[in-house]
Parts: sequence; structure tokens; C-alpha cells
Amino acid sequence: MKDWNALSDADFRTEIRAFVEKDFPPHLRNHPRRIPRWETTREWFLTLSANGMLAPNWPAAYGGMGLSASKMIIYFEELERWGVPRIYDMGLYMLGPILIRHGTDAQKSEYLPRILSGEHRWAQGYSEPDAGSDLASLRTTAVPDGDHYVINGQKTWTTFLDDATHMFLLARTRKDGRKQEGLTIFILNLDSPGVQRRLITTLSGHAELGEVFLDNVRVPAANIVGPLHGGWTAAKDLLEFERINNGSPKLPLYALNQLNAYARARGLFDDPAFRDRFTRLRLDLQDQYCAYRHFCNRLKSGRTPGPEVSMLKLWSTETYQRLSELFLEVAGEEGVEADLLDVAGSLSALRLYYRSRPSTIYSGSSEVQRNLLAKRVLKLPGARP
Amino acid sequence: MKDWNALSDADFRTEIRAFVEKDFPPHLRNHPRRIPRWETTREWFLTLSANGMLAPNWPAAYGGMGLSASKMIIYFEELERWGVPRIYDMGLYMLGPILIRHGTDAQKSEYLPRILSGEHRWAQGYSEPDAGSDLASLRTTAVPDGDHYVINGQKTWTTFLDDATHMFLLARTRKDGRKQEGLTIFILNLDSPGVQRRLITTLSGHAELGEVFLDNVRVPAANIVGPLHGGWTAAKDLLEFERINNGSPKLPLYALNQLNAYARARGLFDDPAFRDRFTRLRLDLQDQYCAYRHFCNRLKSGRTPGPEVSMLKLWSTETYQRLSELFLEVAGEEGVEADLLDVAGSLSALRLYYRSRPSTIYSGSSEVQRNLLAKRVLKLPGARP
Amino acid sequence: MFSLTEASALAREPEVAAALDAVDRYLAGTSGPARFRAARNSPDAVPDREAYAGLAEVGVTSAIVPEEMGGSGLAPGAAALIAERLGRALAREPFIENVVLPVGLGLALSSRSLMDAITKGEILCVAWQEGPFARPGVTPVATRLERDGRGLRLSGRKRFVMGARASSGMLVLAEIEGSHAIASVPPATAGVARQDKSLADGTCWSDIDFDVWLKERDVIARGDEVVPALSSAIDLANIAIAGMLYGLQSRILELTLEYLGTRVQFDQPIGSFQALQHRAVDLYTHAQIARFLIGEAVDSAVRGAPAHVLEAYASRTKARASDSGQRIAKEGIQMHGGIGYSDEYDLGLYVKRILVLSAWLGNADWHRRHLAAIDPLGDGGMT
Amino acid sequence: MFSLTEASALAREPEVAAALDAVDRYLAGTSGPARFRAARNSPDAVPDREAYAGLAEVGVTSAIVPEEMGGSGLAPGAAALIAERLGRALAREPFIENVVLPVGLGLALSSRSLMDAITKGEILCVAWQEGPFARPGVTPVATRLERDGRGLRLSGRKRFVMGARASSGMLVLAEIEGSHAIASVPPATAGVARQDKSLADGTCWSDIDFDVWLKERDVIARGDEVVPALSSAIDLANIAIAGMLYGLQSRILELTLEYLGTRVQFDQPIGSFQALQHRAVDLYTHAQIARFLIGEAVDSAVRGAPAHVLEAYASRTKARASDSGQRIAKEGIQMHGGIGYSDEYDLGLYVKRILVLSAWLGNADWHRRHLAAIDPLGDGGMT
Repeated sequence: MKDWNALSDADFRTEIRAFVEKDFPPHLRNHPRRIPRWETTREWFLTLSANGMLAPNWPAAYGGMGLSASKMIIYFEELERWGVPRIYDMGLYMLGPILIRHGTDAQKSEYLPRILSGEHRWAQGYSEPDAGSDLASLRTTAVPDGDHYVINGQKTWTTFLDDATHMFLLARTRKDGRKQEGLTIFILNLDSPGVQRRLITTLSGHAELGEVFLDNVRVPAANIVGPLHGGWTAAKDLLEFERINNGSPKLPLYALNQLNAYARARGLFDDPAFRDRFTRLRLDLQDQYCAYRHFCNRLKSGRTPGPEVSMLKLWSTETYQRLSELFLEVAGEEGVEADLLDVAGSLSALRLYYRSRPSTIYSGSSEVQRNLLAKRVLKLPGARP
Repeated sequence: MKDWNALSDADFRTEIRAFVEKDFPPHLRNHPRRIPRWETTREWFLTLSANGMLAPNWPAAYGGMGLSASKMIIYFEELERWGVPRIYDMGLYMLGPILIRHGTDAQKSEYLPRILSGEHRWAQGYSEPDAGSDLASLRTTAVPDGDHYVINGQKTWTTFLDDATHMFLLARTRKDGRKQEGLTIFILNLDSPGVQRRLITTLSGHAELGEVFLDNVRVPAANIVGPLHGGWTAAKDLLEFERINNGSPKLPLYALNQLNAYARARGLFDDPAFRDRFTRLRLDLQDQYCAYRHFCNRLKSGRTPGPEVSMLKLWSTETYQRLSELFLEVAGEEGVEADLLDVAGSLSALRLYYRSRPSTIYSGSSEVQRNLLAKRVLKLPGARP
Repeated sequence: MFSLTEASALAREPEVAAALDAVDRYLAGTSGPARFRAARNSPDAVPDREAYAGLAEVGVTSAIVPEEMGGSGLAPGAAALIAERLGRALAREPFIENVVLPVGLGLALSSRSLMDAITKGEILCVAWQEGPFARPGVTPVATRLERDGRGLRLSGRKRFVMGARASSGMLVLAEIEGSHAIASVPPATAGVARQDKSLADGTCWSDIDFDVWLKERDVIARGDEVVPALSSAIDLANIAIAGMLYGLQSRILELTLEYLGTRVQFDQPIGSFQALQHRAVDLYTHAQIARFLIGEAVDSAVRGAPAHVLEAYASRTKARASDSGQRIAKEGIQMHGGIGYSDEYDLGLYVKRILVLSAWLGNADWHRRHLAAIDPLGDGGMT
Repeated sequence: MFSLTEASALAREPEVAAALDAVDRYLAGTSGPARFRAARNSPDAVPDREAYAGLAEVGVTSAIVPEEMGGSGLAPGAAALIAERLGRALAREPFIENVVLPVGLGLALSSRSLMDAITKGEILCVAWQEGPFARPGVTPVATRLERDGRGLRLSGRKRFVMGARASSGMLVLAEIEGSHAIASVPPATAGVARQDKSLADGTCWSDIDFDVWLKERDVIARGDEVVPALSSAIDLANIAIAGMLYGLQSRILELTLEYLGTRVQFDQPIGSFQALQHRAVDLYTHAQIARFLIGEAVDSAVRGAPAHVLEAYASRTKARASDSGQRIAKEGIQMHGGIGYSDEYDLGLYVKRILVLSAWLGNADWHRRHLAAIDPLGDGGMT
């Protein structure tokens, strides 16, 4: 295993940049889909994997790059600058960290290598039709039956469902007590009998989300991650990991790069009013880096991100959306043509507008993040949830 | 009485403008105080009164101008354009309309002429230390004693208190039932025994607000305005009148004129970025005119402004503040010098910043206005208050 | 609470009220969102032509054509009131592009022949723009009409021509001998090459290359009157677009308020959460500001109104309705959560239509800058 | 939750932590708001001089003076950490104007004599600005040093000179023979006319007219090094101002959160209302973004750090801390209601101090434009 952290930041950047320029398939640049299908990005996924560059956040012992905070940022930057699309990364950024933290040895050796090989592709089963923002109200049940659990219910707004092979889901294993108690995380093979999927088309015109119907699905008890009935805590850990991921500057940086390319091509920087608006937003992004580095360092030092990390998700996703709105405004008529790529070869304003919309809804809406911060960080009275 | 409405709008404007240019004392222009003391504006008040131009909103039968909506706007515009300060207008815009609507004949003939003559100067006694936004919680009591009521309690944040002779106040006359029931409006002569005043200095450095302590103050029962225990409804009427007054374009127009003068003197219109920001705000103001005219016409046609009028107060005061903030930003170092008038002869950015702050707090804070609109207009569930 | 009717005196005039009722009856018989969804990205002109025929049947195509020219003679401002209804119903009827713009041009030119064509059922569109953020008289015209031995040659490229696909005649702005002209060109003429561009909402506009020979009688107007006439048609179209944008956003606001009242999370309807209440109030407030402004613009758009008055109202209404529309669209999605981002739910159709109409004929930014140029200090509107 | 300490590695270095503790102990023995209030608009220099003496006693005046020049040798970034403490306590000590600016100049010039003056207790200020929105090397310098038979004549007018009233020596930027110089001028010299201008927060700065004769030894620096040295002193001062702004705003935020938790309306603490909660969260978020940025700037402001790095951090921190400060100030007043608008309550003192410090040495707008000029696409900081 290569010790990436032994490199200077500058050398690390040079190395990643050279790798991407050499090995990234050019036809995938600025891909019109928020998340291209597995068959589209498979080759690139496997290239990253073969070079040990797939999991920047995993410890080297599990086949990750074990990057420091500053190098992780460089890693994301270099991918964004090149317009690299999102790969099937749910196993890398969500399940992986939680298994490394809470999984049994058997689970780790079963699943971690298969995430890296692309054999298993993961989706997340949290939201339900009546439990979107109010996760504690979820209704999917898991009832023990010998050494199995029988799961019934419905999950929705599931990303990556189109080509996922596995799902980690939250189900109710006990009905009494507080809503938050009695939830358990299960690993589900999506080929199990009783699982049905339906894809959901979004504003962008792509079937990028999905619903899963679970009808008497049998799952081995060995597939429980973390303690039985103790899923809420692990799920909240998972959400904090997710928030630091959503709070990375990736999304607004991507938007800034697209807007920047367009603005250069159109000479918009000659307009002082545009320059002012652009500078304001690029500083919102640039200053976010400092906060992001802080939370990454906290993580590296062995602490959890803490509920404060919600501020990062809020800032990141709202900056992302403001960038997309400025782009749409300055693109005028060109902004609403539905063609995928504009003349500058970057993603169109319209696609970016669509793509940025769900970021303030998924993995805890902005409203839920604000409730959380009010209650758990600012300790305001009687705050929800 | 002159029939002002018989003039064309253009002729009316010319007439008002000529009058102001000729008769308004020049040393009062752009006065540093939000509300100059009575002795300062007395002469101007009496000039307006002598010319029948003091009460644009009162019917001619009571000595007002009885203006149409469009002429009322012109009236305010011409005063604002000339930098005319606020006079002691609480009797004109608040008590007057409520007496005309709810007062007895005796009250009308006693008080209306003395408002116009300046003999009586009015303040409003609504807010209390523990009942600012939550008016229904007020604690001042009025207990009957023969043909008098005995009032005890405390009022605060009272504008015009420095030189007021009278106050109309809301007091609790019954303790059972809903909080909103059992409130009554009283007319109080501030010279009555048991009344004590204390002035409050504000951010602007002026003692422009005050507190009133009421210790066994005796008030004749004849001083009740509207029905006994029925003060809440009349008070709400009054608040709607107040909101249409606060929702007039006066305040943001005043701010725009000041910023405009400064920006011309400093050549700021040559900067496209400033021009964009200025244009956005001037359109916020300009478009407010249309909504204001709508509510004025509604009033003229005999209807109350309705709870919708809260939107006008929100828009007006928040535009006012945004203008003051832009002014402060573009004035740079010049903006924070505490001198009262800047080189362009207009009011300094700093004064305008102070002056615009309380507008979103007084006569129902912005938060209360939003609660009201959510409940009474949008009919959202479980909305406060 | 949300209609323009209360905000406009014109809307309450009996003839106008009757015309609007007719539009409402017509719309009640169609299913806006479903039809709109079905026709998305259709490469076919048939749905556009059928929808146009629907407008014609109910008298909408000649509503603002003067009586002496065979129309109903409603004040031009009525176009924005009709557009509001069409917007609220998410009707795909090509009203602005194939009615308001050509009729507006006919009004400004007092062109009997143009009006005759429209009242007889011809579908016209106006091709004037050659690049983004344009305005006749401000941006130069590269399309040329040149005379030689063989006749008149029209050459050049127009962009963003809305309603071209279904049209039976195109009115094309061209430069001729240092002045300007409007030429009438049948789409099927040799030398007309149309490239349709799919738009966010599933409608389309077209880029069109012209290299055609015309006859003298195809030039329907020329000289100094052309640019002002076209500008005034575009101004009227923008006021109508503002009306349509208002109809669309008022419907999103209704859908959102309904959703706030019914969707339960944390054991309460989400509309009981104060943070959402206050944001809903802000959307309402923005919509009301747009509403009363558009109402005033409608009432000012009478025949013979001074051009500069309509020009200012056009830019003010377009800027305001685009801004409030996009704000309501964005917050509408957010308050709906996942369902607001799904294509199955109708909300997105309204949102996308707002995006397209906001961008067409100058977006909010452009119109604000235009206002700053024609009336730098806003004195015109305020004192 | 709100201190810069967790956001800066420098703050945790033992020498720095000890120095900050000393500052805290000193401040605990004073009453910031009461003292600040009492000295407002005083025309007298005595309170300033006493406050300066307080700083000197606790070692703050020589904290970032290098050890070899008789100081404590803390990294220059420590100035922002000290400033944070002074801000939170609403201390009126003239730290930025009489310590950071002159010491920063001394550091950049490696001037032993300047440092000696400071460590010996002289109170210095820097007079460089001649109009609003200035920057050395960008705006021209009209103040001139000219040599003739009688010696060196300094003439011109400086504006916005903070800390002049209490100072025993002024460092004046002047043009000399096509180059620049810094002249040291005692305030009591004949030909120095000072006009103090009261500021929003009750402190003052001065406009100063110079028409004085100097000796050669009064020119403490000249040549190409002057403008970069002065710029770098101003950059350091702006990072320190950002620290002070952060201290002020974090205190307003605390006062506001306390008030939200205790003030009852509608039978509940107002902090239980979700709309206020969400707005409080937004203030918190803005403060955190400022906090981590300033922390990074502090850690980057080491001796010998490249000038362009500090220049970018200075503009970024100043723009960010001014913006978030003004946002928190405005919302702090609003959430307090009437009491927030009264002068009796301390909140307004913090608000006004934020207004003044935001405007001094370039406000947020100016610094954003400066950033756009020196690093148009932000590539420097991001990739």
C-alpha cells in the first residue's frame, strides 16, 4: 500500500492530476446525469480500484488511501476540476465507514472487499413515504423468525437503486418505547425474494431515484449491523458521516467550475456587476474549505463530526444552489435550452439547476438540519425534533 | 373647505410642491431626529393646520383633506422629496380615524379639533414590558369606581411621549375569559395625578421613546372609546390603520432620496455593480406603490384594510432597512462618522441605519406580522398567534 | 386571494369579464397538466396547431384585435389577464408567441392585412432576435433584405423564435438600405432552414436560417416605424408573459399551501411549523407585489398608451414576475421535499415553464438593466 | 462553541495561550461595556492613554515584537487572537491602531528603532490614507516630502487616522522624489492640525493637515520597500480587525441566544419559536464560517509568510467578518425587539463597534473587489 500522506500536498496534487488526466475516460467528463449508470462508470471505478485510489477516506488496512484532511480535499478538487462524474460511492462513503466502526469481523471481510471490487453496489434504505424528514416515524418492520428476520415495508427516494445489489436499511424491531428506540440496521441483498423496485424519474428527466417494496423479505440475523434495537445511534453516526460528505466543497466547487468556464467563454468577467456576484459566491465556497478542513481534522483525530457538522451541509448545498441560480440568470436564453452541454463544453445552467435542487432535501432536509442545530448545538428551548 | 380631489393629480402635485417650497422652514430639512420635539416642528404643524393641509386622511367634514389614494401618495411624496420631518402625527393617523369610526359625538367634538390645533398631542399606550409582541398578555388594569375607572400598570416603547399631552391606552377591564376579551381603550390625560413618565434613549442617541407608570390613575368612564371590554377589536382596527400607514412608501422613499443624493454626489451611478443593486431596491419601492394604492382604494371604498395589509408593512420596512444597509456599505469610512449631515446635505448613512431599525419592531414586529398572515390570510394550521 | 382580477379594473369590465369566463370554460374542458405532459418534447407541430385552434374557437386569437379590424376590441392589457388563466391551467396553447406578438405588431403598425390573416386563422410568429439579450433598436440587425435583378433576397439567421414550428407565416425583421423592414415569409419557402431546440419545459423554439427570394408585397412594413412597432409588440408580449408567470406561480403557491396543510411529519401538518409559515408568508408577499404591479400594468395597457409607459411596465412586470416566480418555484420544490423533485408530480411542470418564460424576451436581470438605462433614477414612476 | 481557540493551532501553543490568559485576566479586572459607555464621545485623550497603558502593562504592546527586538516574539497572527478577546469584552483599548499597525510596519521594515520606541512606551499611530477606500500602491499619495534650503517639508492631509489623539508619534506616508517615505512626526509639532471626528461607536479618528519642517533623521524609511511594508502592516491590521469583529459578534450571538432562552411571549420562551430558531441557526452558521476562516488566517500569519498570502487572507477575513458581524448585529437587534433598540442595553455598543470596525481600512465590498482584482478566479486559494 502506498503511503499517500508521505507526499507533500503539492506532490500529491500533481500525482492525482496526472493520474486523472491520463486514466479518466474523456467521454465521461461533465456527464449530463447527476449519477451515471453503473455500466457507464464501471471502467473508471475499476481503474480507481486497481490503483488503490477508490476509497480516499478508508484506512489503508482496509484498502483505502487513508488520506489526511488536506489531501482528501485535494483529491476531491482534482476530480471536480476535471469534471469527473459521481461513481457508485454509497458503499465507499456510507456503509464502509459504518462497517469499519460498527461491523463484525465477518461483515468486514464479507463486504468491504466487494465494495472495492464493484461486485456489491450499495443503496441506502432510510426514507419512507411517511417518514422523510421525520426518520423516527418509519414503519418498515423486521420480525424475528428463527435465525432470520422477516421484513415488510416500503422505502423511497433511494439513490443508486437502479444498479444497486445491496441495501442497508433501517427497520423497526420493537414497537414499544420511544419512537427512536427499537430501530435496527440490516444489510439486505436486493436479489432476495419479496423485494420489488420501482424507479422514480426526477426533474432532470432521469430515473435516478427509486422505491423498494419489501414483502416478507427474509434476512439472516447475521446481517444486523451494530446492536439490535440500537440502529438509531448508528444511523445518526451514519448521517453525520453523510453530512461531512455532503458538506465537502465538492458540489459547489463543481458548480463554480461550470459557471467559471461559461463566464470565461462569454466574457462575463468584463461586467463588474457579474464579477461582484461571482466573487461573493466564490468566497462562500472558498471560506467553506476552512470549516470543512476543521471537521475532517476532527474526524481524523478520532472524534465524530458532531451535530455541528449540519452547518456544513447547509452551507455547502445552499451555496451550490445559489451558484446554479446565478448561472441560470446570466445564461439567459441559452440557459433554458435542454441540450446537455453548452458551447463551452461545460454542463448547461439548466442541468446544474436541476442537479442542485435535491441537495437541500436528501440526507436530512435543510429544515431538519436547522432543527438539529437549534436543539443539539444552540440548545434552544423546546426545539424540534 | 377646498375640494382637493377636484384637482388633477398633476395640478395637485404642483400645488403641494409649491406650498412646501414656500412655507416649509428650510432649517427643518432632513432633520437628524427621527421625530423632532414638538417645539421644533410646532410652527410647521400650525402652518399645515392653518392651510387645511394637516390631515390628508380625514374626511373634509372633520377638517381633513379627504384625499383619494393617489393624491395621498402624492402628498407623502412631496413631503418626503423635500426632506420634511415627522410631525406629531399620532392623533392624525391613529386616534383620529378610530374616533371618527368608533368615538361618541362628544368625543369627536372634544378631541378632533384639538388634534388639528396642536393643543392635544397624542401618544399610544399599547406595549408593556411583558407584552410587546404578545399584546393580548397586557397587565395594565382598569377597575370601575363610580363614574371613573382606576388604572394601574406600566406602558413602554411609547413614541411621542416626550411632548404628548394625551394617551389612548389599552387596559384590562375583565380578567376572566380569553386573554383577548376584556380589554378596553381609554383616553388618558397625561397630566392626571399618578402618571409618571421616563424617557428612553435609543441607538440614535435621542430620547425618542418612553415609559409611563400608572399608579391609581382615575379616568372618567366617558373616556372609553368603543365598547367596554371590546377594545381588542377596535385596537386591531387601529393596528390595521397603523399598518397601512407604516406600509406607505414614505419610509423607503425617504431612504431612497437620501441614498440617491449621496450616490449622485459621489458618482456612484458610474459603477454598474452599484447601479444593479440600486435598481433592484428602487424597484422594490416602486412596485410597493401599486400594492399601497390597492389598500388605500380599499379603504376609500369603505372596507377595512384587512389582515393582508401586514404584507405592506413587512415589505415597506424591510425595503427601508435594505436601502439603509446599501447606503452604509457604499459610504465606507464616511458612513460611520457620527456627523449628522453628509457633504451632499442629505442625512448620513449612519442616521438612516439607526432610524430604520425600529420600523420592523414597532406596531407589531415583523415576526408578528408573519404570524398574522400565516394564520389569518394563508389559514395555515395551528398558526400563532 | 391570488387572482389578478381584484387587482385590475379592466378585468371587471363586462366584455373582458365575459372573455375571461369563456377562457375559463374552455380550460375547464381540457386538462392542462396532463396535456402539457403528454406533448412534452414532441417533435410534431400537430399538438401546437390543435391548441391554437382551441384558442381561435373561443375567440382568444382575436380578443385584442380592434373591432374595426374584425376582432373583439378588448384593451391590449386583457392579453395578460388571458395569459394568467392559461398559466394557472398550465395550458400549452401558444398564446404569447402566436397571438400576442403578431397581434401586437399588427396593432402597432395598424396593419389591416396582418389582422385579416390572423382573424382568418393563419398562425403567425415573429422572428426578430439574433442573439441572446436582444432588443430591436438596441442590438444591431444582421438579417438583410437586398434588392437585385432577381427580386428581394432575405438572408440571415434568427434565434429563439418561439412558435415557429406550428406557424403558417413568419414575420421577419430585416435591415434594408440603412432602415428596417418586416417581411412575411411562409415557412415552407425554399431557403428556410429551421432547427428546433427543445426547452426546459418540453416546448421548443427555433433557430432559423433564411436565404430566400421574396416579392415586394411580402414586405409588410418598412421605415422608421418598424423598430418602435416591434418594440411595442415585445413590450406587450412581456406584460402578457408576466401575467402567465403570475398564473403559474400562484398555482404553485396554492399547491404548496395545500401540501403544507396536509403533509404530516413529526405528528403535525408541516404547515404548523413556524419556519415554514414565515417562508410561505414571504412567498405570498412577493406574489402580492407582483400581482398589484401587473394589475396596474394591465390597466395601463390601453390602445394609444404612450410607448415609454408600456416599455417601463413591460420591464418592471417581467423582472418582478420572473423573480417572484423563480423564488416560489424554488421554495415550492423545497417545501414539497422529495415529491417536489419527482417528475410524476405536476409541480415540476409549472417550475420548468416558469424557467422558460422568465428567460424568453429578456430575463429579470436584463430588464432591470434596461430600466436603469431608460429611467436611471426611477423618477418616471415615482414623482 | 464560539471561541477562535479551537479553530487555531497557534492559539494552543503554550506561549500564545499564556499571553491570552494574561489578556483575559486583565480584562476580567476591567468592565468593558461600562468603561466603553463612559468614555463615549469624550474629547479627551486621557482614557485612550490609560487604556493603552493597560495593554502595555500586560505585555500586549510588545506581544508580536520579535524577541531579538525586545518583545515576546509571538507569531503576528496572535494579534487577531488578542483582538478577539478585546472584542468580546468590548474593551476600548486602542490595540489595532496603536499596536498592530505600527508594530506591523516595524516588522515589515525590520525597524529596530520603531520597535524600540514601542517597547519603551511611545504611543504610535500610522497616517497613510487620504480618502475613502484607499490602499497604498493603488491610490496615489498626495502628501509630499520636499527638500529645499531649509530642510524637509512635509505637506498634505491625511484622513481617517485612528488612534492619533492619544499618540506621541505619527508615522506618515509621503511621496518623495517619485518614490515613497515614512516620516515620523510628533503630534505637537508646529504645522500639525488635527481635527477629530466622532464615530458611531463613540471613538474617534482624525483628519490631519501637515505643513511641517522635518529633519533627515525623521525619515525612518524610504524607497521601494515603503509601500509593500505599509500594505503588509495594513493586511495584518485587517486580520486583527477580523478577530476583533469576530469577538464582538460572538458576544452578540451569545446575548441573543440567552435572550431567546429567557424572554417569554405568548406564554413561551421566544427561543422555542421555530422561525427564530432557524434564523439563530443561520447566524451561528455564518459565525462558524468566519471562525474557521479567521483561525486559518491566524495560523498562516507567521513571520516571513509570503505577502500575497497574507493579502488574500486579510481581504477574505475582513470581508467575511464584516458581513457576518453586520448580519448578526442586525438580527440581534431585531430578535431583542425594543430593548435591542434602546441605548440602555449593551447590545447597541457592540453593534456600533462592528459598524466602525467594518468600515475602517476597507469594508467588505471593497475587500471583495480587491480580491477579484488580485486573484480573479479564486484559483489561488482553491486549486
